[in-house]
Amino acid sequence: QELIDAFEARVAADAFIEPKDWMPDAYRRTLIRQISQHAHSEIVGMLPEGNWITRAPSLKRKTILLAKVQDEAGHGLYLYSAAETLGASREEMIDALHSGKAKYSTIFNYPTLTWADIGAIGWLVDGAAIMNQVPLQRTSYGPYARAMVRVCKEESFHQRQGYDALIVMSNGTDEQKAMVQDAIDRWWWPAIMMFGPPDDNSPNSAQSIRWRIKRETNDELRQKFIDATVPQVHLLGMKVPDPDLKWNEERGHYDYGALDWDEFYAVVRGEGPTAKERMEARRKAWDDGAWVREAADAHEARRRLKAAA
Amino acid sequence: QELIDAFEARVAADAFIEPKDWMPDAYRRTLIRQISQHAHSEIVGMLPEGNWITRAPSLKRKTILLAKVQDEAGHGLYLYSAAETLGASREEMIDALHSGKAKYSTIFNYPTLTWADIGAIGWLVDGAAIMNQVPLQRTSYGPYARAMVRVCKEESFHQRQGYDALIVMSNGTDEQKAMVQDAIDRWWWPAIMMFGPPDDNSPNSAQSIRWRIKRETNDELRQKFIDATVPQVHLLGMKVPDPDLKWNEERGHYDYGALDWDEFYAVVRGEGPTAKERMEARRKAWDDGAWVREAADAHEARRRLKAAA
Amino acid sequence: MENALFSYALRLGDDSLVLGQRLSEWCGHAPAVEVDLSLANIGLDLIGQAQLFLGYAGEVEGKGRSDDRLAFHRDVMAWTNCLMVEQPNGDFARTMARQFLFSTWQKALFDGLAASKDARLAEIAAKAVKEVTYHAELAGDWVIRLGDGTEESRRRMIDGLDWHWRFVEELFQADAVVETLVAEGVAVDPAGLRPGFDARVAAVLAEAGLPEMQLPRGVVGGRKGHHSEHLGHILAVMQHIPRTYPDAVW
Amino acid sequence: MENALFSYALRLGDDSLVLGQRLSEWCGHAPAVEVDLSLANIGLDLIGQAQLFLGYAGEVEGKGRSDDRLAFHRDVMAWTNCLMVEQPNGDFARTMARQFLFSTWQKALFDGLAASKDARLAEIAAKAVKEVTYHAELAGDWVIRLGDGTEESRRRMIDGLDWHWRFVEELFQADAVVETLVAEGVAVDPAGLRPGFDARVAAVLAEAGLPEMQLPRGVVGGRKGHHSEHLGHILAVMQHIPRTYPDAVW
Repeated sequence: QELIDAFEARVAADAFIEPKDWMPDAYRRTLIRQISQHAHSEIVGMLPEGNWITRAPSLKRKTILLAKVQDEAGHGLYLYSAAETLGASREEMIDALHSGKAKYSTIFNYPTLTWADIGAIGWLVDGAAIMNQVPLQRTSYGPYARAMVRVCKEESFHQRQGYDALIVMSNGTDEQKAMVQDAIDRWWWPAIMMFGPPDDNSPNSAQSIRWRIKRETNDELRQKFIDATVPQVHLLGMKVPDPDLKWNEERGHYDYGALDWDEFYAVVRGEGPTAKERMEARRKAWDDGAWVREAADAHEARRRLKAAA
Repeated sequence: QELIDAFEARVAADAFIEPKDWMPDAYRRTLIRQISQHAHSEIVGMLPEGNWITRAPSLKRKTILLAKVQDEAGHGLYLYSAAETLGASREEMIDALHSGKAKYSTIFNYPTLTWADIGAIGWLVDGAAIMNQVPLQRTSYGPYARAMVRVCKEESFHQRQGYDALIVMSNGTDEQKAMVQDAIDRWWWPAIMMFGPPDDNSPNSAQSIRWRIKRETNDELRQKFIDATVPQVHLLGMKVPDPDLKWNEERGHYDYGALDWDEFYAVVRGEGPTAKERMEARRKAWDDGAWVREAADAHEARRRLKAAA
Repeated sequence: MENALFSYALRLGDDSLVLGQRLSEWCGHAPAVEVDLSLANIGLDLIGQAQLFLGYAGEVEGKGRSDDRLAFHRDVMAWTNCLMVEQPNGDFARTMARQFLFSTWQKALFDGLAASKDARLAEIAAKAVKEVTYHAELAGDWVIRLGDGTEESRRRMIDGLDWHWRFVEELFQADAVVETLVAEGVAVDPAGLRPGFDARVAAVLAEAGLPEMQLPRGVVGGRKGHHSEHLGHILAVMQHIPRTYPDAVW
Repeated sequence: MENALFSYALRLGDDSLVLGQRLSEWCGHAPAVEVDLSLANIGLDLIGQAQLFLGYAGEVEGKGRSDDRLAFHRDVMAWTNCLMVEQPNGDFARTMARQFLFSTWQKALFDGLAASKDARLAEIAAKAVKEVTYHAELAGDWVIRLGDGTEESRRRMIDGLDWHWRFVEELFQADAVVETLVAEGVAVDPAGLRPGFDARVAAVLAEAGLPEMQLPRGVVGGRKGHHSEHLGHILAVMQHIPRTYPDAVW
């Protein structure tokens, strides 16, 4: 109990917990779950965007997108490493993803249908991710906090690039404008659901906030995101697909319509439109790559043996 | 010897040999080799054309090409069946193809690069095949001869359709005309090599002619093809890629330049530009399909057992 | 509902064309030459249907768009095929599961459509219903053969049905286009086809010794241009030459 | 030789772009996230080179064609990349065999080109040579790792080298374009690169414990637009959006 008290005191004082420090099991487990889920989201998130690299409409856009997806692979890597400092192995985490035990962000279970979706993902999805993640730069677990600093920096860059792509398109042909509006129509609701269930229905929030694994509630973050994003939609000359959306002078915030949580939970259960595609692609990549990983290990073992001799 | 004499007499009298008739081993072996090679050519020949079905430039052309390739699968099927009447099993023949022991027409080791190639194959390749095959409608082995009747009929149809496609293109845009000329440049020489090595270097010809497995020599057939085809090239407004080609009034035939037999034999050895692609595609289709064939056999066996009970 | 007939004919054409295009990808790569023949045969029938439906759609629209124009010069959001037909071929079991579900539905649809008050639709459907009956039977036979074949083929067939089952719901959805035309006696009420479809599927699965399908949440959207990620790739290939040479005649 | 410089810059750009496009197909599907990173990184370098070479080719040509115009609005026969870069990715061993052979050649080429009398080519090559050196090393390490890994990886690497070896000859071929520019001190004489290439390949294969490569007949034609069947499919995908919306700016 002394250990626990000391731990809670350090966390309450906004000090970092480091890998070698004592920590409660529940804290460790919660962090492994959250960090690995975040890592999986980066890796699975490469797929909807990867779908457009080969069809990017200009060489410049192709390099921007390829660099973005490369960054995401990098984020996945830091995050897996951060989770590894808590004693989780990469293989275990990936098995948990492939068996469906571990989750990843529901948003990646929607398809990318036109080039505008790539802009919309950068702007809305990375945008929502940043809102979620900025507070995590000061989260209590050191390696996670440091990973988030780098992740947030790169994601702000992606967000600007995504929005920039949509600005160009909304100044373009009628077809391009229609693509932008359609992308907003499809990504808006899933993006604002990325903040998770409403506060009155979010079981782990209180403890996570106490442990500084979260720092703001789901609804607070969601409101912040909506307030920041609605003017950007209007700047593009586009509409938010929410008939109930309106500025509330009194609250100083936008009011917004009811979210379709049935949809959200269906996607969490694995019934998103592209859920099967995503899992099949990840499993296939992993299974098809088994011989490569084995070969690299075998070669490395042989090399070490030689070096030792 | 009596059997042999009787056999030779029947063949010399242009009578058909049927599956149950006695025949010399060498005759049987030669026929199996020739018919299975012909069957393999039909099947491998589906690949260069299949390469363009998904990209055919109009719905009408797509259906024509798909129907043509379907016919080729049909030809493959009759021919395998004809070879089976001689005691060869399908599996053996296909294994021989995949191991490189059995050959198929060298022409299918060249790539189809533009839509004009599809026309050129129908016109030149099917055209040359018909020249080779028309005499085989009267070949001495009954099942083979009957298969050839149907094959020839369908191939004349393909030839007309191929030429028709090139007529349309050579009345089209400059780009289309360039495609037609380029296709002729690339397919001309391989097509006229389809008749095989020159007579003075064609080891099996004499016996094959005696047995009515061939009826004309390679060079005779080649000359016939060139004489028929050169005017068609000119009708398209195109050039034959042979600077030595000219009409010989005295012979009543076209004289033509030297054929590059080194190229021919290199392709026979398996060094054609798309040889690896063709063999890999066939092996993969066969290996990937093994579970389907096994399942069909298992189901059939179970069904029979039930029917018998 | 303006242009409901155009939309309806377009859907029918898009369904057939996209599936025909998918089947033609098999060409030369099937498990046996007999199967190559069957797949090409079905593909050919479907593309033939597409020519008629799209040709008719273009006439109804009255803007001079031909079947080829509609096939080769529309981008992904203007396509209205159901999601099932654009699914990748996968292995042979997935291809046959898709064919079985789609052709069983299409047969029921065309049976009804042959009695449409629209003479052209009725005529096209009546011509096609024989083809489609054959497709449904052939695919049903393969479902049985693979379901009742080996362990491996059974596992693969379950996977194939599982992949496609979520797209069944869309086949029976009605929207304003369909409702308008049903009221006019032109279109078939899709809800009415469901019992027959379910019965036929159940019978084939039972004969194949396969488990009943669980109903997951349906995935929909194709009729209004919201497709899976696969259609864009299909169109990239299919449209490349006409888009590259927009002025050429072939 | 009119426009030799245009043709030469175009070839260099086409090589880089087609291989960059191929590598980007791996995105999200590599054997490990570290490998995904490497492949994206190489792909990105190559597409960056392509922008510079194609941009320069367009300037030299003087007809107002931009890098994008050259990338997205040329059909297959106008592409002049070597055949090796358009080969399908296959498994990871084939991808790495291709990368090793190509980057080893490209490094030797760019080393020479950095001293070109054409200032722009020299500048582009000098900038790229660092990237390419890294590609060649990374790929060489994988050839060694897979050649000296397991039985399976060794078999696959031999197959990968075998698939691509027939396209090596083309890399060292000179035609009128190259000869003209070699004489002017602009291009690198490809024949001069061969000994270094052979030595490096032999050293890596030896370290990997792999057999020496047999010399089959070379397959050539890419420089004059006679490609394998693969390039058309690459272009169908890559060009689909710009061809579909020829007037749009992105």
